[in-house]
Amino acid sequence: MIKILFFASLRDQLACESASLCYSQSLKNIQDVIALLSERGEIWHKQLNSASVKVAVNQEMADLHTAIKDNDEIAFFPPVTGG
Amino acid sequence: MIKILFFASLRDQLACESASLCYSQSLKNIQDVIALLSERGEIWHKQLNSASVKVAVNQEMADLHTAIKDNDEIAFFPPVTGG
Amino acid sequence: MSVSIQQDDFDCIDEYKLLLADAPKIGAIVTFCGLVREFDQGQGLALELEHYPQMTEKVLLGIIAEAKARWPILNVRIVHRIGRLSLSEQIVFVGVNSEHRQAAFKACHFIMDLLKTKAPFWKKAISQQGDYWLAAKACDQRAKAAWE
Amino acid sequence: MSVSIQQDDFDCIDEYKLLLADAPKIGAIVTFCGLVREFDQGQGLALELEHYPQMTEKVLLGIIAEAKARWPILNVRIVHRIGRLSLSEQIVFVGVNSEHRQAAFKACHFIMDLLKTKAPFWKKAISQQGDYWLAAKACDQRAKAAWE
Repeated sequence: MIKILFFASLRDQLACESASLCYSQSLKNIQDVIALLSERGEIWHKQLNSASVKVAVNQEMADLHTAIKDNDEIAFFPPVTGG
Repeated sequence: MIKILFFASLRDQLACESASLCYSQSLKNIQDVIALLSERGEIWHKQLNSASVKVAVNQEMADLHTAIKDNDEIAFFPPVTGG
Repeated sequence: MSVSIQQDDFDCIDEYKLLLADAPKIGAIVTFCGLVREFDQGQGLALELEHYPQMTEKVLLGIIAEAKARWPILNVRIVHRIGRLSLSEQIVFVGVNSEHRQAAFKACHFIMDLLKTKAPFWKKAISQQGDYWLAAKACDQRAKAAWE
Repeated sequence: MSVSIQQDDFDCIDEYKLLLADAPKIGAIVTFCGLVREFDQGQGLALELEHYPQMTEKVLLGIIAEAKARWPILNVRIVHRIGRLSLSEQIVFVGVNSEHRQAAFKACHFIMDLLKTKAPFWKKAISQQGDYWLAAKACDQRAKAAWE
């Protein structure tokens, strides 16, 4: 299983805090995860393909080409605004 | 009268904390004051003509060419080391 | 060096004393404190701060490690609050101590600039004009880039 | 904005609270505190700080005015101690508040760099190796020059 988390405005727009995906070998990298999640509907497609969306794998910043494996934790979120 | 003050290591070397000079028109600038004070002895000559000595007139930084007038307060001191 | 993420307020004097404990080895302490500033022409009420739990600590410890690699600093303390914070409340504290002042000044400034652009916190404005998520600022990206 | 020159120790929390009083207009507070660091391989005992009374206040108020002209800061507080200070004691406090953090960071750093090179204070080291006046440091002149 792959655990997916969504934060802040992205979570509000998707109306989804977390999701799980069954791991399969066709899920090679973040791009594949986005493609799969985008099938959930227009809003998912639009939000996850936005140029500003950030992604982390196992709490480390990642990008579209970052490889994934079973049991990874993937998080999508907007640019950070703390401090 | 012109009041002269000495601080820190300069005061220790001259063994003098303050001095007064009678104002006269021949005392045009700081250079003249140093020349007059230098007559007090070898140590005065050496210390007041040192490249590192700083001077203030009425609590404002000054230099050899700063003009002086009666009742001014002139201070000589080494480079500052506060903070 | 330590990092705390908490809902409760913090006491600057406790944080300061922790950094003071390294005296007389240190000669300088620089601290930053960020507060909830008024917004929306007086109609702003509060900020709601959210974060990504395990990642936040990881990122902040990474920023501290980078600061330690760049400047001779002894100790660093970061406290960042989450949850609902009213106007004037303390949001974040960064304190750094060192032998000489330049290292503490630069490291504290660096840590804040990197925290602003890398640590996974998000602010929602609670306002009489309606609630909304704050957008990231280009000036924060530029401030971070200046350290590269 | 205010400047105090005093023999007595100061309490950082009082100084901090003074700067906090401008909230919610401000979003940032940066403070610097300078301490007596150990010296002479553990044989240093204390520093004796001397100053040129009226000139000190004039120079420090001038530095604050220059910082205010360069950055949008709201309030500045400087406290500098004189007299005999033992290892670990607080020597100087500089605190600045502002709306945005960059102004407070830069102004606080600037004020310290200028204080070090322009304010008429002198330090005498009291040491088991004998007492001596400290020499000015070239790095402090370079730090000041970097702001020009």
